[in-house]
Amino acid sequence: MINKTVKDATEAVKDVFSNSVLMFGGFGLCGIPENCLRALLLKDLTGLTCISNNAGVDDFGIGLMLQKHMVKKMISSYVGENAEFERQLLSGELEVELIPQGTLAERVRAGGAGIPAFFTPAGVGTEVADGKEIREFDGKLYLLERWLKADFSFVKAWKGDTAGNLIFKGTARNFNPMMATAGRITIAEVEELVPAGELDPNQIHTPGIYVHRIFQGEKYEKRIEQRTVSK
Amino acid sequence: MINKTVKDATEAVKDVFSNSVLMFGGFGLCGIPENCLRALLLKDLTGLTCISNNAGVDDFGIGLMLQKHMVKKMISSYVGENAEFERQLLSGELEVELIPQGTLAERVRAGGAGIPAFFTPAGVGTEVADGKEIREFDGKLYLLERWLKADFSFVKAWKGDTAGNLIFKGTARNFNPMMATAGRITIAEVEELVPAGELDPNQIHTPGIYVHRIFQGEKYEKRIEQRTVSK
Amino acid sequence: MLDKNQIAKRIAKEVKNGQFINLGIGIPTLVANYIPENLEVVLQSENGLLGIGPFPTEENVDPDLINAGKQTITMVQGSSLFSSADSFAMIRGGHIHLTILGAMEVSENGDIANWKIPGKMVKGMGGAMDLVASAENIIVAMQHCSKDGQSKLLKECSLPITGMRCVKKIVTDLAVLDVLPEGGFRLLERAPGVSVDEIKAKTEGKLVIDGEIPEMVFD
Amino acid sequence: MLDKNQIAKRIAKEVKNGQFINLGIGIPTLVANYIPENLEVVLQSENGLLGIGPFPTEENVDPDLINAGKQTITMVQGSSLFSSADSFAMIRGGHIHLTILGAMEVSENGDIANWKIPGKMVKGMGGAMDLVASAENIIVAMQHCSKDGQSKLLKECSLPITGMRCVKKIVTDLAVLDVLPEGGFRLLERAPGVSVDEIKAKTEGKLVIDGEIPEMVFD
Repeated sequence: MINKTVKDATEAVKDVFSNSVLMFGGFGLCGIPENCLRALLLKDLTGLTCISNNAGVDDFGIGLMLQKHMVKKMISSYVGENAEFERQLLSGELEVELIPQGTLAERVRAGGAGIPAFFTPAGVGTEVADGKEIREFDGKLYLLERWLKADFSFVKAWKGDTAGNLIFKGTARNFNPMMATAGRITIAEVEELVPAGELDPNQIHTPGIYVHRIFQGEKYEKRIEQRTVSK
Repeated sequence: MINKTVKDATEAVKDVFSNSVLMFGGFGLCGIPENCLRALLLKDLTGLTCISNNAGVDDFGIGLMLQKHMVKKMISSYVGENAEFERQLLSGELEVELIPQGTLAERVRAGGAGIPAFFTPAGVGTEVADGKEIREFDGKLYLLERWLKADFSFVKAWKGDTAGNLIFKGTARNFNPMMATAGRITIAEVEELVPAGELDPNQIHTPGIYVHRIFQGEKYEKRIEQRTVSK
Repeated sequence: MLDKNQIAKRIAKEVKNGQFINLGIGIPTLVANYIPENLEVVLQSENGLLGIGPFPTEENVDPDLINAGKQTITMVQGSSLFSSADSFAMIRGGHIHLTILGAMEVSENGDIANWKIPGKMVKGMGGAMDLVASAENIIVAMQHCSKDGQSKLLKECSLPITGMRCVKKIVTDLAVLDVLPEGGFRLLERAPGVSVDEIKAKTEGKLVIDGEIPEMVFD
Repeated sequence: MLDKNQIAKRIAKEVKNGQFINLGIGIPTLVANYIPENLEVVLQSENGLLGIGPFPTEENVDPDLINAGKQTITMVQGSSLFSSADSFAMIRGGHIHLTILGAMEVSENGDIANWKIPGKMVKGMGGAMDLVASAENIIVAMQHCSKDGQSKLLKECSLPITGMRCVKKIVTDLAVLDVLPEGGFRLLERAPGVSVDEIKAKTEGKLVIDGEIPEMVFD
């Protein structure tokens, strides 16, 4: 099986270029590609378009890329937890495109699945529908939405093998599987990298065909946004 | 967790009615719902529309329903292995709608996913495109295809739990997961039924929300169409 | 007048056995605390889980297991995990029986506004637009009036809407109301100690009052 | 003239290291036998497997593991299994680098016909229409002429087509040819002992011959 392993995050992100379109897996701070994000921060990048359900917090995740003024545009469904984000948005430094979460997920899936457009009911009658084709099917109104693709997709899995097969854990799966399919180059970081053949083929969440580079992340902080416990 | 268990195949298919639309998982004879098919054969049904990638062979699978003249229409991608099928088709007893395999899979997925229509390149320039909207996206032509749904979906899994969660095995997965999502009532038969909680939530292929009835099949013949061995 | 927990408790009475339910952030999340133990229901978290359990104990906190409000959670027996694309396929496909969410405004034809206030920082709609466009049954939990006393049950929403003609029922601090298919809020129940006249005065949209309106009963 | 195995062997020379490949039924399946051992490639089966291995031994036959031709197979190390929807998402999304399939006719602009003969029982297109509409590189394996001597490399297909302007290369029992973007078959190689004149005579579509045409070389 083709070996997709690269040494580390630095090598994995070596050819990411300014003004490129990047996708990041994760929901909030859960399941984000921490090691790739750290490596990207060390690069001299500007004008990036970032597709990610959220925009991190001020001092973690994509928030750190915003602090360094690397991002020109965010495409997200919810960007609430980030003061620097708000400042840049209000000052006009940052452009933001807000997309319903399910539409975002499906547009990314469509990008990977070769479906250039599909109809969805989300957003009919709202400003999300502005400028979009609306059509009735079986008595209900739907919007036409386009696929989304990226130059680079960054995803984080629990386990992976050298062939690029990935298994996610818990709700850290979230946007990672679709984003893996929609990157021209997809970079996966995993908590545990094993030789091809060690993962059960029946339990693979993302087949290795979608992953171009894989490495075991050096460190996972896994920060929690809302630590909620029962007594 | 809600218990979806029914006693056996007979109970599972009790309310299937004539002229209804049925989906059957399986590819060739691999991963077909054998026990439900046997139970359906004992019912006095006519005028059925069957959506299934294939139509079985003369003496197994959907082929047996054809023998009993239960089927009015087949919606499939390939129906080659069945002499009775050919006879009924040529005599006009049976109607057949042939759909490219990937389009069939995606139309069923769309039915379960609330997407009434999507664009696909498969069939552009061919007779499959007759009467369908064609549109260019990013320099390539695509057809508009509609969702498919069923009154009853019959799927076969390897393991299942009482909450209806399913795990498939090998290439017996095939059309089963999408069909599970596209049935108004979805009936799952499994080789091994376990209590809810015994399957790893991370390894579920079909969440129980899609399964309305589940039972452990009495007997699996698992007939092989092309036994091919290496010496 | 009901407090937040009482609104949640009243909504919990709408839950039926066997339902798959999506609870929004805020009051809707509290509904889970009041669902009768004899009902078997499954809670969905739209980031990718069916079968939300209680919050974890300190030693069971798992950063890889959160709900759509980004709170740490647990899973019940029989849960399943999936991607966000699969999760919204489930929502869009109409497989969730009941969606309970908060709102800033609801109109008498069932439009809901709950994502954007012009002039204020817009955080985004998250999954709300998908949920309201897809669910067969939508119950809104909210205060009857805004902090400055303006009715939130309106003829037309003044804020940008999240979804059209989708809300089926509203439970506020003052009342339980259905949204009629032909338009209008039908008053079903009053909160303890709240008069029909008060509800009339605080409802800007068309209010339909049929016969005697009972007070809510809590067990 | 090449036999089926030689056609497969010649096509195997087109395979590049690191490719993900879909092999159709018939001659294309034989290609797997000739892929050089030093190349790491992955074979896809469109029913839902990446990483087809050799046929099983008698005792390892598993009815739950078949290829798209319904033959029992095995998996190589590092394989993955998925649904047919996911499989065709992979195909439609352009993730498969090379598709090799048989044909009844190919036209000089790259149209392919391989699913239907009017007047005969139509078995269906299976996955062929999805494959030819999606793959970035499509190689056709076929006989140069039909059994009654008619050329299968035509100006226009006479049979209902499976896909438009999609075939990139053709390997027949007589020759290797590219389909030119502007239309026409460019002759690249002759089968051992076959003359350019014979290929000319047996090609109905526009044949482009540039300079000396070498004989195929087999290792």
